[in-house]
Amino acid sequence: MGDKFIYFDHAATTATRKEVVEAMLPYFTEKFGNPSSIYTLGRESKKAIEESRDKVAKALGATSKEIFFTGSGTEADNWAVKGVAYANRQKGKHIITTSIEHHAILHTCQYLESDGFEVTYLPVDENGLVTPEQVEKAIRPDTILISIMFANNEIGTIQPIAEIGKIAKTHKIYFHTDAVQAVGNVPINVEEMNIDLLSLSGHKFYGPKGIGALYVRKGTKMISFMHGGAQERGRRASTENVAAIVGLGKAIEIATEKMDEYNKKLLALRDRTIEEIQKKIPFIKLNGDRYKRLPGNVNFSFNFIEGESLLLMLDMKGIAASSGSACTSGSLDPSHVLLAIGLPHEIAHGSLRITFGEENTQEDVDYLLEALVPIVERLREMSPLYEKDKCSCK
Amino acid sequence: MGDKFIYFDHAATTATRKEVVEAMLPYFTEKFGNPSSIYTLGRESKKAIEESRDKVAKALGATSKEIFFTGSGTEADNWAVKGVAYANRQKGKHIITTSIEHHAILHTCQYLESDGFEVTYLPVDENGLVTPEQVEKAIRPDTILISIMFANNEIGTIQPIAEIGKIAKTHKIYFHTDAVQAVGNVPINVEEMNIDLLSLSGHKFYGPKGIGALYVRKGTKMISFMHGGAQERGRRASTENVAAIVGLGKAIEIATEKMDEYNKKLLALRDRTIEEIQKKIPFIKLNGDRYKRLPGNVNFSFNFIEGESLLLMLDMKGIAASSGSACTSGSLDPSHVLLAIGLPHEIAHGSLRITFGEENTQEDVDYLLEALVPIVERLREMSPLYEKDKCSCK
Amino acid sequence: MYSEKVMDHFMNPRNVGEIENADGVGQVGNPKCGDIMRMYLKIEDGIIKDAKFKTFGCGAAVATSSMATELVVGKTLDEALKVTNAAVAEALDGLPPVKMHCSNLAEEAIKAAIEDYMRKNGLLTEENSEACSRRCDDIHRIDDED
Amino acid sequence: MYSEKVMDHFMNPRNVGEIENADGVGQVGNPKCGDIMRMYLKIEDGIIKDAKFKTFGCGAAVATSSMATELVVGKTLDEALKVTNAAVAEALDGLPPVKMHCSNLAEEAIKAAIEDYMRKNGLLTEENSEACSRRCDDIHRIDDED
Ligand SMILES: Cc1ncc(COP(=O)(O)O)c(C=O)c1O
Ligand SMILES: Cc1ncc(COP(=O)(O)O)c(C=O)c1O
Repeated sequence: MGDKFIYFDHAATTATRKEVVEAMLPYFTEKFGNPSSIYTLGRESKKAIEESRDKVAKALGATSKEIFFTGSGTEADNWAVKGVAYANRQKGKHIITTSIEHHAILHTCQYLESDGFEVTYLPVDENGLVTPEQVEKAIRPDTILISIMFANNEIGTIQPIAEIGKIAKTHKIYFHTDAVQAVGNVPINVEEMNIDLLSLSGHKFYGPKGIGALYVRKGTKMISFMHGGAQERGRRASTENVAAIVGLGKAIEIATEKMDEYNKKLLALRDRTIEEIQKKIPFIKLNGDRYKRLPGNVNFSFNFIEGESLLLMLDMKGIAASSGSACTSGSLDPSHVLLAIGLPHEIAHGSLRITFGEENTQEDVDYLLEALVPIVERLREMSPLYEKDKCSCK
Repeated sequence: MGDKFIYFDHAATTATRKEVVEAMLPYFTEKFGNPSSIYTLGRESKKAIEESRDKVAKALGATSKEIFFTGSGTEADNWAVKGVAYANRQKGKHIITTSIEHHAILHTCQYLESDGFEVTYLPVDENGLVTPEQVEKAIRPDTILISIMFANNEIGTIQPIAEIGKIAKTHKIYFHTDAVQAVGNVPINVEEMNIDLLSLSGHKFYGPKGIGALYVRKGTKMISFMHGGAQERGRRASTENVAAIVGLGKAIEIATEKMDEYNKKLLALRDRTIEEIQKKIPFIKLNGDRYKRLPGNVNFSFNFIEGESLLLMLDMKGIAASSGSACTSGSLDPSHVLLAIGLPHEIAHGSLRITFGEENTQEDVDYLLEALVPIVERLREMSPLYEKDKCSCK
Repeated sequence: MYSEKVMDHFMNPRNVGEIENADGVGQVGNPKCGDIMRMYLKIEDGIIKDAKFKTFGCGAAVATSSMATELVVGKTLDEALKVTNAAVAEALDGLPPVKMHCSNLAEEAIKAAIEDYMRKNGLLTEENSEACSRRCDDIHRIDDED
Repeated sequence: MYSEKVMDHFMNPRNVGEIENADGVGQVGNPKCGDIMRMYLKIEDGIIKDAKFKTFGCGAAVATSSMATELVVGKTLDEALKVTNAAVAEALDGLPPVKMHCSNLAEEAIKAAIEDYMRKNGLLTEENSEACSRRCDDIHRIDDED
């Protein structure tokens, strides 16, 4: 207990950087003008938005006119998939995605299925990878969209996006990637990778919550998702969230600048944590690809124990982490991602996700390991599935 | 020029209150947890959201479970209309609204028309009013939704919402009201007024931009608009914008407390401005109902001149106001609201909207009048439509 | 989300473990669903003298197991069979709505252990042990409207 | 959104007013569209000696009118007819994309005034005055892709 607090859940959300909050502050109380207003105060807001748009464009290798701000990563995902689907309905009704997408994509696709579209959910291998060949094989004459996430939010696996982009381009099919977990963490270039649409969310890279963006390649045929005013060049209605847009711009700028340094640090934390857990705790499984994974992601399943209990005990030690356990999600099943990589239900219930951020240190890892080993042991002692002495574990 | 700055565009947006920003600040950097996380930091965010939900519910006379946070007023409008329309498609395909709704409703309805729905756009009288009788007459056996704005954003006209609510209830048709301009400005009670769905937006009552809410009466059949995670009890996906939600709660709480005092003040400013302009400037028309209007709204058309020019000249005097001129909207036509109340195009182009807020004073009105009279005169002198001497004005 | 009492029973569970040669053992739940409770009872003269448990599950599952063992010790079998899920939840100062199923499990674990005892002692003729083998959804059903 | 030069020509427009007994008067635009420019020219020996305007319209409409009058004074009719909308916009250090149509209006106003002069003086045979009476949409067309 005590005052110790270590945050290991950067994939869930990050604190907004001090510099980002400072950049945002004037836009609440002084420079609060509506960017659509033509007087000076409004024009200042407009200018701030356009500067932020430039920063986002630069970070992705896009042009500013291809960046549209949204209210979140989820909105960007909904817009991308529904927007392309409904605008290209005459051409076809088939969409290709994977079985390990975030719910913002999966549930959107399921909704589209209920409205007459057909969706192929590509299975993944035991590390959570799809292959470009799988994607190519799934293409039909009526395929209008391929949506494959850049990096998985639970197991951190990074997909072969550039190769998939090439295939999509060859077949002239729109290619969207949910890069919410990737932006700010790994280098991305929409040109080189042949990405047509890309979703991102501010709060995953030390920006504010409630702001995201969708990159849309010039010429992409899509309909609006949010109907209303003529903001975002008529494509996405609603008074612009100026402060948050400014914050997003600042955050992506800093993330891009620091990326190399940041990744080196995260990789060191990640790799040591993986190795030490593998050394110290038996009956475990690393989830996700050992190397093609986000630099800050560690995800293990611990047999015989349940994730929520593990999280609560870690929380009592001041450690914030996450799990694919059903108990933490309000749903009945454990994480669809863990099931998709082939874990049995009972193993999937016992997963732990540690995601590092820039303020974490090797001392934090020491503390984690010190806490984790006895907690796992204790929960196993309490578990009817773990009958060490009797060797009757099923 | 100089340093003078007077803001008269509170219907466009308001500055975020200092107390609101202060309430938000901890949720950026310290209490930044994802409300879905089960550790202490996450639970604190969750609690903050629920407290804010209680405040919004209280302000509307609703229960907390009927309040859903959205990314904006526009999103609330899109969700309400599309959500009810698609969920009740089997029952009917007819929607009733007015011709003076905000674009967030109008363009959403037009989208639905392109997808097989039928929409009746009720005309309004010269003051922008619809009558309950009009609404009742428009009802068909297949009508599934009535969406009528509480108060108009341009001309400030307040509709007979309680009477329309009664009719909707009698006919068992869902009744939505876009109350983005009304919440925080006029008393609202969803029970007494028989409102089933109500949209609001934080930045119209000194809360932050990029946050809104939709009130949905318990039992209302509607589909999700944002698909994804299980946030907002599975109805509206996306990581909650905790800071903005806290800000919205604080802002609505203060607005409710201060409403009487605030309205008294705004009414005095409004009525004097209307009377003085009518006294001092010829060839003008007050737009909107003289009495059934928002306490802070003044809207005049000045013959022979164009709105953008007027705004620019006012801006040079440090006065921020707005117009229904096409030139300020990026569209070709002047405000659809001004056309709907019967103004000819050329008169609609020359409108000026002044919307007061709590920091405005009678001295501000003095300054406005002093600036406005010569500016109107000067622009008329420049206008080929105003041929005073020759008496040949068409 | 959890009351202090739940957290206390989770962090310091009473009666964790096994009873060697227990008079009744009941197991309910399913690893697929993410929770299993196994309860051991020591019964003398129709009175529960001791109770222990092993649980795989969330914080609420552990806490309700712990509370259930506390509630049954000293009770007659008839009294113990009347311990409801609501009673377990109440003794813990309440549970979050989505976790109420855990208190169902605790009630069922008590029943299963007593049934086991009765069966072993020929006190149960027909097999009406309906506690086990439900589907996850039956236990975990979440009310959409809250 | 507007350059300093635009704002200067808007706030301090040159040559506002009318010319009594002007040699050429041209009016383009339409009050429905929200902008009308009327241009008055004084022409001697084929050279524009003076120009004045009256404009109903936005900031850009006023500024382009003002700039257009400045650009044509001292020019021959042929030279004046070659003043393009791009030239007017450039002289103002550019216009926002949605306001480019205002510079079209200015170009057309010059042409209309010169045509009026030519017509009055029998220099124009066929009526090829295509400047006026366009529909709003033709003038105001906004490129969706920017
Ligand atoms: C991969 C992925 N996609 C989409 C989202 C949704 O983003 P947001 O919560 O900002 O709407 C998230 C995170 O929550 C994510 O990790
Ligand atoms: C009546 C009305 N409805 C909807 C909106 C849209 O709200 P927002 O810009 O917050 O999306 C506005 C204001 O812009 C409004 O005045």
